[in-house]
Amino acid sequence: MTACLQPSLQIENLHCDKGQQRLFSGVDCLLNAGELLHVSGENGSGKTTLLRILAGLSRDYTGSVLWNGDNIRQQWPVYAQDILFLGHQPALKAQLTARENLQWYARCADVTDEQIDSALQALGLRSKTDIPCHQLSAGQQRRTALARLMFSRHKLWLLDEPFTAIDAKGFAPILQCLRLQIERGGIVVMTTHHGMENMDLPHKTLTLGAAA
Amino acid sequence: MTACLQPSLQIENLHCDKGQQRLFSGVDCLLNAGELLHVSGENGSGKTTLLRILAGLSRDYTGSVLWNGDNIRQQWPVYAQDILFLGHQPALKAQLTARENLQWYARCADVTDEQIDSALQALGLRSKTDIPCHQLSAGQQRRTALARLMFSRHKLWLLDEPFTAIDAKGFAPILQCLRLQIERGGIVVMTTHHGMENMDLPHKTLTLGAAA
Amino acid sequence: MLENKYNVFSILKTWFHRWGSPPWFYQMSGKLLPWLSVLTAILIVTGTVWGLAFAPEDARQGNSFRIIYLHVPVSFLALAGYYLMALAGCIGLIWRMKLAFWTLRAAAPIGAALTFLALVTGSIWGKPTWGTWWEWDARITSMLILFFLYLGVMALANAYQNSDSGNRAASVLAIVGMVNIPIIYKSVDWWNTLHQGASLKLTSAPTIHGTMLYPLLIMIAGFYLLYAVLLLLNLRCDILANERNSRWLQDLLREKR
Amino acid sequence: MSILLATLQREWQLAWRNLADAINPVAFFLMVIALVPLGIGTDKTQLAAIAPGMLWVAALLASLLSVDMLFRRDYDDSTLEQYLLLPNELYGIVWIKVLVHWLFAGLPLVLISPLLGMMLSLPSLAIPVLMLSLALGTVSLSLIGAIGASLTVSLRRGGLLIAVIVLPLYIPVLIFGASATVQAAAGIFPAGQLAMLGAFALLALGLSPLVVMAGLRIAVES
Amino acid sequence: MSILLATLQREWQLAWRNLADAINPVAFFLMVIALVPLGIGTDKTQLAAIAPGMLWVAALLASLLSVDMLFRRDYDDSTLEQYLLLPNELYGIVWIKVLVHWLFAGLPLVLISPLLGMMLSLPSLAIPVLMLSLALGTVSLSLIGAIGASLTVSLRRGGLLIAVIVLPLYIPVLIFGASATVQAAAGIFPAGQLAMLGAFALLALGLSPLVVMAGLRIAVES
Ligand code: HEM
Ligand SMILES: Nc1ncnc2c1ncn2[C@@H]1O[C@H](COP(=O)(O)OP(=O)(O)OP(=O)(O)O)[C@@H](O)[C@H]1O
Ligand SMILES: Nc1ncnc2c1ncn2[C@@H]1O[C@H](COP(=O)(O)OP(=O)(O)OP(=O)(O)O)[C@@H](O)[C@H]1O
Ligand SMILES: [Mg+2]
Ligand SMILES: [Mg+2]
Repeated sequence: MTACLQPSLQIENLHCDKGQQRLFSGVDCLLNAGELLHVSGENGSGKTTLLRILAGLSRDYTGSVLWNGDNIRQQWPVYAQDILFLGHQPALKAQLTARENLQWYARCADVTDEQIDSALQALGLRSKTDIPCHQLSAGQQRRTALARLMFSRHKLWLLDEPFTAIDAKGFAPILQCLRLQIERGGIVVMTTHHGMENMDLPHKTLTLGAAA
Repeated sequence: MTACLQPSLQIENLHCDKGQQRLFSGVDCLLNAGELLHVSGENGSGKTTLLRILAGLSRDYTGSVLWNGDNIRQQWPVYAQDILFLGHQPALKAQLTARENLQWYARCADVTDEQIDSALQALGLRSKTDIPCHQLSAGQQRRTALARLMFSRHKLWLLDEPFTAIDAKGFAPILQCLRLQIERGGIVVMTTHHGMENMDLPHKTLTLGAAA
Repeated sequence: MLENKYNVFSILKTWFHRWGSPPWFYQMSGKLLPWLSVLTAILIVTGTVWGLAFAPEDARQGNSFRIIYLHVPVSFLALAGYYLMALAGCIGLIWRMKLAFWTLRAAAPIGAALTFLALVTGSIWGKPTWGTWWEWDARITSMLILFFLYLGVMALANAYQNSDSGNRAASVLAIVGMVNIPIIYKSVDWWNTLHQGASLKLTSAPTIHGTMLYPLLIMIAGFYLLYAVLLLLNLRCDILANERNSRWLQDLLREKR
Repeated sequence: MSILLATLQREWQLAWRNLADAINPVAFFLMVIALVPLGIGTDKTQLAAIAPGMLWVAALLASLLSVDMLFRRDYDDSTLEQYLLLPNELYGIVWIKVLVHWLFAGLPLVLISPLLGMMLSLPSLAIPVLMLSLALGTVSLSLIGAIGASLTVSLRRGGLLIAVIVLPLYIPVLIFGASATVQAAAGIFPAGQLAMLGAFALLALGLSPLVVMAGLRIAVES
Repeated sequence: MSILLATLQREWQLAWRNLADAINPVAFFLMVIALVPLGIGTDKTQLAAIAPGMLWVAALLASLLSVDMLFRRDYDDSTLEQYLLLPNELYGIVWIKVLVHWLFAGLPLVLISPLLGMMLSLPSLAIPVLMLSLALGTVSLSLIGAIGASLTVSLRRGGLLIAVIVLPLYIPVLIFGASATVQAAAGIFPAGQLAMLGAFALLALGLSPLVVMAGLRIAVES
């Protein structure tokens, strides 16, 4: 297991049952540095489930997920440091302000407060940096959560419907982030119900079969 | 105050502050039977706030909202019976199945179980009627909540981002509902960040100024 | 040498996996059960008849002491049952073995019931001997706490909608409980000796003579078997419930018809 | 009307779905009582002396802690907003919710109390009164607790804030309940106290839903 | 490392933001102690006799109820998932969270205990030992409670399920804590009991975070 600079994520014959029902099976996929995977599929096709599996937050599956050639379970602590996971709901502390919330994530990647503020500003939250998050609107909370992307160093991003509640204007800066990450040689796996066609991002697509 | 068969919703010089910041002011709007109002605006422009005001769930505003010509505050119990409100998150009981959840709303409008099942079926949840809602995916939960529209008799619908987490296929039946409601002579007020242009619905638009 | 060791290990492993596989276990236990239950019946019947009818009356307690033939076996098993349960939890967590988890689930209610029975028989016994239904004696109190531990495991296991998580959570709790039981028992004993004066000691119980002892031993053996039978029955139900639409079970049912 | 039936049915279903919740108050009750001798020793006369008070305090805490969840789920999944949109039925809905809650969290306490009384060597002639007073008392406790629950539901604050709010209101019930049991233990039938407890219960049955309705509206509007 | 610092800072900020939570355990402690005389009468000698036990039971309940919220918010806003994605720091994070929790929910109990001791007319020479034993005891209680919290956080089940799970594990602490106070009241210095309490605390400090980590993973994966 050589720690190669060029990250790669490989999904091999992944299979997952929920309850009695088969969710997906035989999912194969190889992502190399600088690639973005759009996991598409109808409601209930298993996108969230897949992302949680990739993030190591769900273990009831068969098949294997390889990161830089090694199974993520064996190298979990190492792998965990490489991933940024953003779930259906933004992981924010309602009592803390947008800035304070980001500071915690920033410390994990030692980022300066200036960077945080510029990130928030880029997402149009300049006037909202200092009010507690529970007073932010749905979309503003999303934006705050997405601000992490602006200064994240993680090699692998796992984003579950990042654009929910985001208005038309809000797309541009986020797309910009995604492009940067790709150019930087990172990997992105994301789901979204906003058609990828009208946001020009180079991407692979993995379509999960409709749930019965 | 004559109970006219043709409902009408009138917003007069509505004004709302949140904290120090002025959210919107001088909002005027008149909706007659069979009209759909799309409340648009950036994140944080006050759409949710407006809808909650119309639903009588928030009272810190000045100006007045008239239903059939009378202020909604004076005739609250009467008005409440006419409205259906669907907030940012679907009001479902995680422990109960989709059918059981709907049965409660149905009883409120004495609907038969057949209608419930056909409603769920129309939204592609035939196979999911009998598993507890917490096991449904984000989109499936949305759909379950939206199934209420299928048998709702309410004159006024207030829908906050009904299409969140709904996949491309899911739009058609919901749009169908909205059309029916309009033809039926009902009124709809909704917010959404999915552009209205590509869903052909006759609608007025009310744009709230961007939050500073 | 190494070779040999490896063999032993591999044999163990295969044995382990066999027992881990629901189909195999289901069929084996199916074959085993009849014999077990017959043996259990024999032991318990003889023990009971001997103990109640033929064993001599106790000098001090008269006939009331005969409840010991129910009370003591039940009490032993109540405690042993918890350790078995925790052990199953351990195995389940380490090897991710479904069967072990189901064993835990099956053992919990039985153990709780036995503990309750120990408490009931004990207090029934207490009435004639101590003149009260309840006595804050060390062992009795520990028994009560053991009952709480069982309750906790059961409540937690059933609280989760996702049964796998429920199993794991319950296992963790059972293990924590097992680590704590010695501490709890020791501290309760110590506490009780603090309050000596207040409560009678259980050692005022009859010193058991051989003629009384043999039926007791038989009863204890019988109850261990009874426990095994109950556990197997309960476990088989769980297997049926959890594997209801797995292929081997369908096939089995088809054969049966 | 049929809405109330539907609500009753739904609450009933929910209660059974989370049956694990239902046993918890009883278990808690039992455990607190078991803790007392571990804390203060096993002197029978002493235990008997404090038994009524302890039983009542424990029952009070158990009902207090269980009532905390009364509206929490409804608030989280925003069903509460839907309730408020049924202004005419709201009173009935609240009433039904509290009733079902009592059936699953209050009644079991009453039924198990004789056992615990015995464990604290409470004279057995006091048992019937203990049960009766608890039956009347827990109704009031659930209804008063519901007020606290409605006021605190919008703040995610564990079981403690509600405790701080509600406990003072519980005190009259506690005093009359405990003293009723004490008298009964002394062989006197505490008609007066029981009457008071009954009066409290009736009062609470009538009024507390009104306060709860106000509280719920505040919670939603906040 | 700097993550741990950040976590510490954040927990600290949060604790101050919801200061209302922090005072609740104390208020609860105070109220339960205030209820006891109402329940069992005000005979001084009797109160003094049961004071140590009552104080300890009350403190135990207060800490139990406050620990319920330890991970609840983290779970609701899915911060917990983010914690699990820091496997190397997880142990430290848990440790810090419990520590801060103790500072705000455990320590205040210790500091206010003399007052309550006086209210129950506990001989004043027992006060220092009472405080010391509570200080050692509450640490163990918080750490044991954290296990229960982690196992129940994913179920929205009020404060009661965790009580059923955790109370039995609290018993040794209760026994030694109470008896330490009793002995001190009798004028003997309870070296043995205090040593035991210390030992419990150390054991819990080392082991419980490991169990909690397992519990949290189960909660997230469920
Ligand atoms: C609620 C009441 C009681 C409970 C919970 C209880 C519990 C127990 C337990 C747990 C044991 C097994 C001891 C072990 O594991 O080594 C036991 C054994 C025994 N109990 Fe009880 N007991 C109770 C009342 C009584 C009474 C009232 C008597 C008679 C005076 C009694 C006499 C015995 C005897 C003779 C044994 C077997 C001898 C021995 O193991 O030392 N018990 N009891
Ligand atoms: N309690 C409060 N105190 C101060 N400001 C608040 C409070 N609640 C909401 N706000 C502000 O009100 C504004 C409007 O919020 P609202 O949820 O109505 O926006 P929205 O139009 O629904 O946005 P979105 O499209 O993201 O849903 C936001 O900017 C928010 O910061
Ligand atoms: N615990 C469970 N038991 C049974 N089925 C489950 C469970 N959890 C999820 N499911 C099923 O798994 C399927 C996939 O859920 P998932 O959230 O991954 O879908 P999704 O692709 O994210 O859908 P959406 O686009 O709506 O987010 C759903 O059909 C759901 O019913
Ligand atoms: Mg999803
Ligand atoms: Mg909104």
